Amino acid sequence: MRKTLAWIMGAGSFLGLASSTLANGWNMPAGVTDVSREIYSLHMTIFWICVVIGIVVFGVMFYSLFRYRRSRGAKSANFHENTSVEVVWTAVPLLILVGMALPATATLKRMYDASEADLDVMVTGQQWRWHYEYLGENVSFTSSLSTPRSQINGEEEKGENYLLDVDQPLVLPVGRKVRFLMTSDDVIHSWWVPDLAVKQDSIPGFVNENWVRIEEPGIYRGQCAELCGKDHAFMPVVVRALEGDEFDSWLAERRKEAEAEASGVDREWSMDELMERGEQVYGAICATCHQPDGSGAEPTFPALAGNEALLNDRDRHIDVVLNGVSGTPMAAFRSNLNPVELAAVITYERNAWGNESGDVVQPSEIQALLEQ
Amino acid sequence: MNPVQRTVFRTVLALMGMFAFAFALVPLYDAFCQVTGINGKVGDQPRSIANEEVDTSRYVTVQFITRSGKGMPWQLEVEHRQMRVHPGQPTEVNFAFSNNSGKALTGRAVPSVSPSQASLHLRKVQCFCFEEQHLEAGERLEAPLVFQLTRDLPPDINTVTLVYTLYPVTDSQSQLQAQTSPVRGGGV
Amino acid sequence: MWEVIKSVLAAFFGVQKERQRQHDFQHGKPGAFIAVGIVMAAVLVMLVAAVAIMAAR
Amino acid sequence: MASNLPPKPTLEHSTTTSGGLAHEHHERPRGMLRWLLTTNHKEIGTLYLIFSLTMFFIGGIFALVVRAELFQPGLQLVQPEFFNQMTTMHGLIMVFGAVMPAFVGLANWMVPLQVGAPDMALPRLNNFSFWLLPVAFTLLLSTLLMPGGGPNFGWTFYAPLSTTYAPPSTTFFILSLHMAGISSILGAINIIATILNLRAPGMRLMDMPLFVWTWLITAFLLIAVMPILAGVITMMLMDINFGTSFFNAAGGGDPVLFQHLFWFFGHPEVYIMILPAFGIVSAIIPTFARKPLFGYASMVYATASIAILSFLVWAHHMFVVGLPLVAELFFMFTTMLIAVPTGVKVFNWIATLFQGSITFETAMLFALAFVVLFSIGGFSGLMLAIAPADFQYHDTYFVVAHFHYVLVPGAIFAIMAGVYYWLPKWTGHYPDERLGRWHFWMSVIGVNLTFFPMHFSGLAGMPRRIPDYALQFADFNMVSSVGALMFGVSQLLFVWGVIKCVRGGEKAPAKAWEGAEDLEWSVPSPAPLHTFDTPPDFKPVTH
Repeated sequence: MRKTLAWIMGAGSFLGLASSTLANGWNMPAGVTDVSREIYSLHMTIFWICVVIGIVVFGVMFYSLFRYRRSRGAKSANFHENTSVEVVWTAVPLLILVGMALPATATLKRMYDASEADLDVMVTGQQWRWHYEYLGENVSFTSSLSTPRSQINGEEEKGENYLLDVDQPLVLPVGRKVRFLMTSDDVIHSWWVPDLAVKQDSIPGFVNENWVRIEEPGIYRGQCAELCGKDHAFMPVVVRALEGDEFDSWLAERRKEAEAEASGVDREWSMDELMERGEQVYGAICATCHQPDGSGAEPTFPALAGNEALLNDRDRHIDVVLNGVSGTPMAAFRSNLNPVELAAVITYERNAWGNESGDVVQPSEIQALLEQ
Repeated sequence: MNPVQRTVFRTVLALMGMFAFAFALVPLYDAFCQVTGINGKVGDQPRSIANEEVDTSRYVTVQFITRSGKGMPWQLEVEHRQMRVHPGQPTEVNFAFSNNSGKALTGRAVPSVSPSQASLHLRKVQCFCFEEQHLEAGERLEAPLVFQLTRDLPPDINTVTLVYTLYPVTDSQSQLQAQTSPVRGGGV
Repeated sequence: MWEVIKSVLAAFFGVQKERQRQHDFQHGKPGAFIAVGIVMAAVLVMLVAAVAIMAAR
Repeated sequence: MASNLPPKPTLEHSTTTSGGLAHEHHERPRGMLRWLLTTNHKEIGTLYLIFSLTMFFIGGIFALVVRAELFQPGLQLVQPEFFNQMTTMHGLIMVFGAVMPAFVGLANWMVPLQVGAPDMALPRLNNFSFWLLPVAFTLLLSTLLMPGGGPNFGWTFYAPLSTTYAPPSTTFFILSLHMAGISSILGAINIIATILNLRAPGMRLMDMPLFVWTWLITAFLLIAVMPILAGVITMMLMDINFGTSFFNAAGGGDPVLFQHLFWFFGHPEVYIMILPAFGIVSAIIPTFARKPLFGYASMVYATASIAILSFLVWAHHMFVVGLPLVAELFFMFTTMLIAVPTGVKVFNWIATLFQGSITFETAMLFALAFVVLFSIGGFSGLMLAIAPADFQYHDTYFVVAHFHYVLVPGAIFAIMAGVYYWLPKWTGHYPDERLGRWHFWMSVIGVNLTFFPMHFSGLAGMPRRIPDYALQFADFNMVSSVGALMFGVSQLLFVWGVIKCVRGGEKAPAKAWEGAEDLEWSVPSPAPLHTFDTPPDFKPVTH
């Protein structure tokens, strides 16, 4: 008797916990697009169907356990088949499944809609950051985690958006259809923002498509969803959705910045300027693997501090940063960073942490290499 | 053979069959992809132009994206980033490879098409992606792509994106390619 | 033959009368059941694929 | 590989000859050597079970390292590199080292007893397939100490993370997986040969207990898919060491092909880990309900349907890799279809309980918990089958919750139920019921505390395989970690209970459980080393 009660209470408290936490925002977000809301309602429909089936099935089960226990004097019957009952419990689930499949198919077709988009964004996954390129707009940038290391290591209190903050969010317009082209430079990543209901693998050498039409301005956060190595947990996605006109002026601003930066290529940079800029770039891009103090993590990530081979061969250093090293996690940064950033970070690496080569790499030199 | 031996013999036969099947799946998958258009794979052989009337009532946007993979000091440039074509119309677009490094190198442009269903309706008559390229230090090479989107391209597809990613060809790879060709020969 | 198909169908559905099963296992040849089973599995695949293709239109 | 097996059986085994085990009556080696050289199915079964229990604890410790790191946000105990090795090793060890060998161990013990055979059909092969396992897993565990660490790419080892970007130890990982695979294949051949050839005279296939049936189908699944796994890891080996490009886009290969091949193996593998569990539960529920199993034939058919369908659903693991619409629909429909035979099984168990005369021994408690908790895993599986919704569920803790519900209170509870059920036959003593009940309730509470909150953290957006997480997932992770510790510690009660039972306890008669019907209950308890040297007189019970 007590046992059975415990069983029933156990099951009941599950359902109670389930519904109360669902109400408290621990559920899938309904999101801010048509598709995300459809997926949400699909999810809830199936969830409640499962709950109802569960109550009926477990109800019969617990009733039997309670009613037919031997301590209550139950004598066992001897039946072991009943064709009509079996037909019913095969056919009914089949019908329920058809009922689930119909709306699911409709939603899926809407997700695969390939109609013309207003904006194309190329999303490239890299260990362990995202690179965004607004196709045809001459705007592209890399977006990496901006949560400071000290918060991760517990030396500082964790901020509100711990692990979900980036240096440069992807900015998208509201009310326009944005098409994503996803690919990767190294391993498979998966770009995911729950509020947009977009999750798509980015696969090296191949291109995947997805799209979104955001309905409300705001900041939407997500993460890489496919295990991609050491810092899989540390490559968040942040999307900032702006009203159409705000977006247009943002894009124009970025385009102007890109042009300004391009013109900076021609002038002579001082060592201090390059070191300052290089430290920023290094912190945002290189420090996750090669460590903030350049000590690396052997054998995968070689140390840069005191790396004689690198310090003695300036050309090799430039080549590695520009073109990466095939068969290792070292990516090619030629198209992810601009010549100023490339020159600065190489100069920084050759002169920081006791590396006293005294070498200065000018943006114009990198530019020449890129254009050759 | 006693019955136990017979059973064992049959299961071992089935085992070896399944092991071979795993390897057979590799070319089968490629073939299946080309038939069904999964993954945006396009054939690695030139195809002829389908003789069909150009559908002037419809425009499709074709985008070209070029990328360089790891350890690849080359650049691939394209004449137009984007163009509008009619289904059925053969189109030529020029690409240029340039080797920015100080050494000669063999490379390959791996193609991918999005949306993947479009690859069924894409006929490449001439493409640099059919073979490997060898460039001397500082060399520049122009290579055209001639393609046609057939008229049966599904009406809901308005944009087709062709992506080419440059990868270096290592020695062991090119030797192996030579042996195993055409199954996994040069490019997809 | 029809008997075999009927029994295999019942098996796919997961429902079979004890009497019919006894009958099958006394009279049927296992080879025939396996062959029909494989064919039916292939038919099932094609059926689902056809539904999927139609639904995708 | 598969071509250099099997050693020819030296003995004629057939259903008509009896007492053919002459060599067994020679002077037997003693001590360690006895266990090393044994060809007795009961001793090998025991070895398998002890090995699997050991691996269960090693894999469990890895899981506890993972849960300890996830107890609160931030990096406290381990670095991400090591964390990834822990999640990977936990998965590999639990799947290939704990669950599969446990089922093979149970099959070794029980299949000959249930079909009335004197031993397995190929006793020496049996010895070999067991001893491959300790070698394989010692090698696998040793990779943790190698430079660059052990495998860190998840138990699904997706290329190119597991090829181009893998640690140098990956070649050893491949080798050990090959060995574990060969062991499973040999075990499967042996089980098939035993079931098809050594049944007691008069026992037709449709008279076999369901545990034997489910294992027969499982063994065929193993024969079909383990070679595929062997093929995939061989291709990986070639990509890593010989410059091929099966999965390397740079050489014209395709990383997605890896996933297709892996899941073509991987999905049937999931059923390999659950079908024998269905068999165990189908033996225990009728016993303690004192009523024949409802729908014996439909149980067999449902098992066969699940096995066939398992080959048609693999790409539901890949809904977000960019499949075309038709493929998404096809795999969504086939996956949903699997719910039908699975539902039939659950309904049959419940119909068996209906109008029974039920008692709640520990084995029954675990079997009942299996029915309920496995069904919960089934429900979340149904939700995951809905392709559009899977775009949100995929690779989150919702998936982790789902497959742990089918594997922990699913497969592992069924194994424990089987152990409690057959312990009297193995040891001649009843297990301590009081201790068993403590173990059961601690496990049930622990399991649910661990895995139920994962549904919510997953839905709220927590990706799987991360060593650190955003603050909104903190509460649920803390509960999960506490639950995991509780579940882990309560397994010590299990070990204590088993040891206690081996050493003594209430004496069990041949038919230890009132409602038990199958052949194993006709031999004395504990079962002597040699049973059914003369084939038993089998009288079919009407199922």
